[in-house]
Amino acid sequence: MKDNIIRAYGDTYNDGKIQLSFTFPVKQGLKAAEACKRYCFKLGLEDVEVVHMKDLKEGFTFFVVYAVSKESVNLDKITVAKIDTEIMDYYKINDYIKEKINRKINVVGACTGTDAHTVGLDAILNMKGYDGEYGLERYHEINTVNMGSQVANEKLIETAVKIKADAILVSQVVTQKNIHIKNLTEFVEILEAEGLRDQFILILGGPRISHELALELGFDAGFGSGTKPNEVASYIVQKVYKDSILVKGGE
Amino acid sequence: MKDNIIRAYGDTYNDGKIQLSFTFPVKQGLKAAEACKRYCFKLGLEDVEVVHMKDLKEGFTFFVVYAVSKESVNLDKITVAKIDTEIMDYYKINDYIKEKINRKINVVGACTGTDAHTVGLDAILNMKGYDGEYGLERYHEINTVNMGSQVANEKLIETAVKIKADAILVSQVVTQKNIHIKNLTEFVEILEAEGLRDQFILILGGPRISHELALELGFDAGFGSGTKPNEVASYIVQKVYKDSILVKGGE
Amino acid sequence: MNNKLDLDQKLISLCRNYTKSIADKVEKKIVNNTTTSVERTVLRFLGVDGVDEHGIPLPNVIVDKVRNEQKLNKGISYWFGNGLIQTGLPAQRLAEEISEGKIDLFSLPKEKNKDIIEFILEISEKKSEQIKQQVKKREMMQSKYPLGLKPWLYVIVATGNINEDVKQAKAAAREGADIIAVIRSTAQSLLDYVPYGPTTEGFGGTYATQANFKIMRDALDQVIEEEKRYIQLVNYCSGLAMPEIAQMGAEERLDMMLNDAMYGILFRDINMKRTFVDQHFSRMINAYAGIIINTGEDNYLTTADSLEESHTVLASQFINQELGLRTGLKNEQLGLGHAFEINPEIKDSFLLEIAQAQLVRQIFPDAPLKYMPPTKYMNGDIFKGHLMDGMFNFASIITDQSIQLLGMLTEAIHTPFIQDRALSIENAKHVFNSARNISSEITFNSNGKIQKRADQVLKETAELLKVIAKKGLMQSLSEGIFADIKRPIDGGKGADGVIKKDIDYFNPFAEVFSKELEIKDER
Amino acid sequence: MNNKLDLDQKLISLCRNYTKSIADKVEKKIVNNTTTSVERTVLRFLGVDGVDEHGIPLPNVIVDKVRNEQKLNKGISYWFGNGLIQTGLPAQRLAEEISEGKIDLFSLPKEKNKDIIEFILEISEKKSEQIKQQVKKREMMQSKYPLGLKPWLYVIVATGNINEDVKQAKAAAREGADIIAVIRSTAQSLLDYVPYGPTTEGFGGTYATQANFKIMRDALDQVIEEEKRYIQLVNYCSGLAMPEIAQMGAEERLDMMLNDAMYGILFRDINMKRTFVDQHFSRMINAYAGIIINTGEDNYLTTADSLEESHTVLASQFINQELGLRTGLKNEQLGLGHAFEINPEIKDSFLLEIAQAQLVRQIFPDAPLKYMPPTKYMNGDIFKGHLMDGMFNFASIITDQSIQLLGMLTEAIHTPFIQDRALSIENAKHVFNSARNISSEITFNSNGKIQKRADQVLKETAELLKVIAKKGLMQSLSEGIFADIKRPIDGGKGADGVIKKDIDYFNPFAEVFSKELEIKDER
Ligand code: B12
Ligand code: B12
Ligand SMILES: Cc1ncc(COP(=O)(O)O)c(C=O)c1O
Ligand SMILES: Cc1ncc(COP(=O)(O)O)c(C=O)c1O
Repeated sequence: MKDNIIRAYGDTYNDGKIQLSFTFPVKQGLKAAEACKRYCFKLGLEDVEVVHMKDLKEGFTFFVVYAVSKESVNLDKITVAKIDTEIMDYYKINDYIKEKINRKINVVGACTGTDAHTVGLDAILNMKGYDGEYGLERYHEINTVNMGSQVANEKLIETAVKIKADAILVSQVVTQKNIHIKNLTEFVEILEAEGLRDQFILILGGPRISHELALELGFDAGFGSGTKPNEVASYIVQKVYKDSILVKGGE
Repeated sequence: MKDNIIRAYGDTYNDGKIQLSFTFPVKQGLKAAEACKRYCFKLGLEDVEVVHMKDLKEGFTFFVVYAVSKESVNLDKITVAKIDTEIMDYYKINDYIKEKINRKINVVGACTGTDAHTVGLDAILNMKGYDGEYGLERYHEINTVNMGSQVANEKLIETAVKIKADAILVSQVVTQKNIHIKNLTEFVEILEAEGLRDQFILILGGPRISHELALELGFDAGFGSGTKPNEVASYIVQKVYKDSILVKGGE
Repeated sequence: MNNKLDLDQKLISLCRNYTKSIADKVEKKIVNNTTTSVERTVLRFLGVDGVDEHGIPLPNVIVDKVRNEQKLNKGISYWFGNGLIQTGLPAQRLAEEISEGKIDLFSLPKEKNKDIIEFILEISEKKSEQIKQQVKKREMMQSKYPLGLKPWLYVIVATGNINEDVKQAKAAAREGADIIAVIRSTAQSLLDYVPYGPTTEGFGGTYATQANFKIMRDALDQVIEEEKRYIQLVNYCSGLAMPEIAQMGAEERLDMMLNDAMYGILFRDINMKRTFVDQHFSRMINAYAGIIINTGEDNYLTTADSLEESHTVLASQFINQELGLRTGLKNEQLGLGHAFEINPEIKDSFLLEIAQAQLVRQIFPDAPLKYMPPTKYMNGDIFKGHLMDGMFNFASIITDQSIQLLGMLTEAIHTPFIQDRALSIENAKHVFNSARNISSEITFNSNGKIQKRADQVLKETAELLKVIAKKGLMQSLSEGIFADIKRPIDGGKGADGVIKKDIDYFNPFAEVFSKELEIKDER
Repeated sequence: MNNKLDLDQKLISLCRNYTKSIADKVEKKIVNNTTTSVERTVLRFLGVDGVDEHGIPLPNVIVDKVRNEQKLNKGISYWFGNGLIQTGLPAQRLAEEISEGKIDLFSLPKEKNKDIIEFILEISEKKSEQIKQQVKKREMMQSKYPLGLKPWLYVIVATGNINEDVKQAKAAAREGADIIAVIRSTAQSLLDYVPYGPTTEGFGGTYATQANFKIMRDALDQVIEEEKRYIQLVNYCSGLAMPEIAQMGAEERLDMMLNDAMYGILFRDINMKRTFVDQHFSRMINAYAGIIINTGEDNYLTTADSLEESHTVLASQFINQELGLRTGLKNEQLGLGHAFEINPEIKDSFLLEIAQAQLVRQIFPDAPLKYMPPTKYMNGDIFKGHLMDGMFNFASIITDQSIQLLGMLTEAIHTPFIQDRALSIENAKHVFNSARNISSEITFNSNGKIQKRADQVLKETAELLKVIAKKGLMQSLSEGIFADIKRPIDGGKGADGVIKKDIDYFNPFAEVFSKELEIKDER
């Protein structure tokens, strides 16, 4: 195989070894084990070893499987959307705003819908910040409004309009049953219906969020686990600047 | 879906949730994550969540994934080969031999090839036994020869002939690179080449052995993890008896 | 139980003195108030249930009618009691007629106050008798099918569908769980009512309804018979309907309730007075029904820095204890909460965790402490997560904890799958079994890190309680004393449900419970 | 290091006395013997390497030629030394000519014994100097790139392919491993030679060859420079080629060697005398090369019942220590082995494990104890396995172990995948970091289960050593005193490689090493 076409690796190049675990609604026993094997075959796996089978009672059985998959991916064919603005630090960002934008930036953030997980949003917005980086509130060139948890989409938009926000920051942590997708889609739809979409930079964050997903949902950027406040601020200010040039250019 | 057609189960019937983990020979990063996702798509998975990505250094990345598979198995179509002789206890087995076979049973066991894992074989053969059940040596109606570890196939067969063994018990624990398959196939081939196959009951055991695999390899029965000595003895004596009837019937 | 730490007993007494003065002040502020939810609870106890044609629970319909007329200050039992006397209808029927507009409580003739009280007290005593029967039934079952060894294995089910929950709960109980908690659907705490009937949809949890309580209780009772081990059932007695849920739990023989004096204020932005009044009555009910409460101090650590906030946990436990004891709860019912939440990257973090756990253990020797697992520092690395949960279990067995909420290896990913729960139970069983007696085997060296850390936390706690005692709890909460969260004294949800009591206000159940629980008169 | 157990010091002295007498008797039996492998080692030290056209290593070819003529009892250095003198060829060239039949050692003219000795001693001293250079290099590197904190993280690589091993070893070292052991291919210990050159095929491990040693050493040296942390390299100095592997390790700067006085006898059915002679010389080499040996007592527990056999582990450690010290090894080089192998289903098994680990720790305070992970009771439940490994790590940090062979969650399934190792390292790092100082925090209660268990094991050990001292070690082994395994005194593999020494037998390296290591004359 070519170096760019890769398979899973256990201890020998391209051996294709993977581990799986799952539960079946079937009583533990030989038949369960066989069902587990056949299921793995359907996933295209070979050399299926059911190394562990545990009776979970009430007609459920848990399996641990090691197996070989002959599937591969071609690394050359993979392109990923990524945020390519330069990451600056607190001081540089403030300077950037002063020098290039020459007015304060306004942002508003919220955990929307029924989501009450504020820790992640606070990590980005609060003074204290996260992982050694100050939050947006601390930036003297940024006006930050943190609306906290369980904010209705309408309310957030209302506030954004009121404070003339450059960027709206939405945090979504609860993703069970894709509740976030529903809520976020609604958010963008309202903005579009009201003709407001283009007035704001839309930023999405949360542990299950990727930039790609954010784009799909109609946001401008997405930030996942471990995001630091300055990464977000860097993106915002550069985007504000770029957009302002475009507008001028267009005038 | 019908009750007999089942999928994996996380917390909702037939939700198809499974867990995977594996390593790719690729440097950690967004591209690695995307490669991981695409690989999972190739396995037919949906809703792929790369929940963990760890840089293993030297150009390797480890992933933990939760995903949904729409595959299912039809329980009604599954039949499994199983050992269906009745499982008796130590006393019943001795009585059975005395009453029905009316002579002592001879068995010989070994860890063959390069395998030196005697604990499993000893669990079946030694006095002491396993998990509260006496080993075959303890049965006064059974003559047991335990040849121990790393016994060559030829040597084992030689001994079996010498002691007029009813059953040959082979233990194989090391299965890396399918070394056991090679060794066991060779064993049966020698027996067949020498026209001895039908003289013995061939029994295979080890943690990665299933009855099915044993049959495939040309053995009469296979015993996996957690086997107790009396299960093996039960099988042997009933098989000896059944075979003796067959022979008589044929005469 | 070993006293592994050599604690400054005088400092502990001092803490208790501060706490008493804190509790005195809180009581003074709440004693003259009732709430819509307290009154709804009275109605429920009197036998009102069900919903109207818009799906609104009848207790809400009726209490709202009275409130809208500004007449709730006499207590709902005055109006409804009079209604019962005048119409002779059974409670449920009366409620329906009121809701349908066929009867107007205010236009009925009025019995004498004294007579209404007498009439309603009689019904209340009968009802209380029924609750006592549930307590007896629990005692009987537990003597026949004994509880597991402590620390009890506590797991959650959270599928959103009560029927799926039942499957998972039964499987968990058979695997060895001692306690099943049905997690509530996201944001139920903000509902100013209790949903009605069995429910099969919810996010991150299943609605707490009386029907769901009953379904799960019945399912577990069946497992108890089969496994010959009592399985305790838990739900959430907090939020805007706190006392109503206590009533449901008392009637359906729940065994534990999450029930905290301040959780709603801090984490759900519920109005302070509303919360303090509600928690008081709800705790009387829990006390009477023999229910163990679980307080929510663990939440402080998931939200703020757990090393810096350790002393706030202890301070809050002192307050929860004192407020709890004043509602008739015994120490044996006070499942004070704390959590194993230190950043695992910190060197010797395990020692610091042990210091805290042992400190709490020794200060509240009779309390069935509830120990919460690592959650905040769990990530998608399920293997490391499982190990952290094991260390947590180990900390628990070393320090003699009582209620062990099992950590899940998938904490950072989803509410538990069936196998996650089974693996967690296996984890706890393994650790507890293989180190069952370790607590009586070891002593902590005086002058070691553990001892010093415990001393430090205790000292900081005393200082904090002193400040709170001076400012008052409400003022302190408004300044963000717990979990970095500030709540304005008059802000928050449900403020409009707080009602000043009239001079002849009457709550028959508070009366009955107080008497039997020997709570001294509040005024 | 705390003395957490209050041990009977007199009993410990008594054990040491018994052990001395045991070792005396063993020495008496071996001192007059050499073995084919010892002689091959001498040849290798003298510079003979490579294989003949059938792939047979030249040291074997030559030693076998001499043995077949019954002339090995003078020592190979006599014949080969004479050959070098007579032909003036370099050693390797001479060996090749002999192997090709071009030179016949026996038909060459003979130098005087004394002159051969002198000649060969000179070469040997030069060689020894080279080994000392390796020791110096190790010291230098370790002072520049310090060793990690103890317990050191020890992981294995076992792909069978040295190139794949290198990748995995480097990744592991970067993840935090302190020690890399390259596991040998199944059954290499039964090869009466060392394979030659780099190898890419093996079962369950990779062949130990000098080329493979070098490849791995170079790879790790590179990582050391980059990670600025010394990484120790380990291989197996046991089996029929034990002393040759010691020589290879000394030359290639390995840091540790699995090297046990009795392992080969018990677990590979190698002849007793052969083993005792081989271990003695191999240990002198290890001692001289500054290599830490790892003994194999852990194997007793995987084979027999670990609770019943605890005292045999300790007895064997006493014996390994005494025999080791007599070969010039210092206590700091004695990585005595033990293992965390109790059935986890046993109540308080963790306490019993701690008792044993702490007992060993206190009895051998200077030894870099090697602690082996749970293996026997690991099964396909990788999640529970990971937890058990965590408990093992915890036991280690509580009892100040030195060399921590990391357990793998897939122990029951396959030799480690790259991620298994990374997860294990993460496991150990987490446990060690979060409880780094726990050992100095706690004391074990006198009269507790832990203290009592330790006392009991020590007592049983003394009794056992007494019996062995009386019967002699060989007799005892033949009766199955360790791990339930019986080995006939004259049976076993490699017996034909034991050769009675002539009166003027000479081994130049034994001479040089003895002198420098200050080992008292053996006869
Ligand atoms: C703490 C916590 C809580 C606290 C929240 C306190 C608070 N004030 O936030 C409490 C106890 C209240 C809570 C409650 C619930 N929780 Co909760 N909770 C957690 C927990 C343990 C940690 C979350 C956290 O704080 N992480 C730390 C922060 C710093 O990380 P982060 O959120 O990922 O944020 C970073 C990035 O994502 C990003 N980011 C995040 N937001 C934003 C926004 C922007 C604009 C940007 C740019 C970046 C950004 O930057 C941050 C810094 O790097 C997680 C489990 C876990 N370990 O993840 C469960 C978890 C998130 N909770 C869960 C659930 C189900 C609930 C409940 C619904 C349970 C219930 N039925 O009661 C409730 C309801 C809450 C609600 N209505 O939303 C589930 C969610 C499952 C899912 N995938 O949907 C989890 C995963 C636990 C589980 N396994 O069940 N929870
Ligand atoms: C103990 C042990 C050893 C001991 C063996 C001591 C001895 N005298 O047996 C020692 C330390 C010597 C050893 C050495 C090696 N081992 Co080892 N060892 C193990 C270990 C930890 C336990 C095996 C065991 O005893 N299980 C307990 C018994 C009771 O269970 P059992 O064997 O499954 O037997 C039961 C059933 O299977 C059945 N059964 C078994 N045999 C038979 C036969 C018959 C006829 C019947 C009816 C039933 C039956 O009944 C038994 C009772 O229920 C396993 C890991 C693990 N936890 O499984 C690794 C393991 C088996 N070893 C392994 C390896 C690689 C090796 C080595 C090759 C490593 C090396 N390179 O040096 C060496 C070489 C040994 C050799 N030449 O074979 C690998 C095998 C990988 C693979 N799948 O191929 C394992 C899985 C560890 C690992 N992850 O790397 N090992
Ligand atoms: C006391 C208490 N009540 C309630 C809850 C959570 O319930 P909800 O999300 O419905 O407010 C918690 C959570 O930890 C708690 O500790
Ligand atoms: C001292 C010693 N040598 C050697 C080995 C294993 O090597 P082999 O399988 O090659 O005999 C072990 C295994 O644990 C050991 O402890």
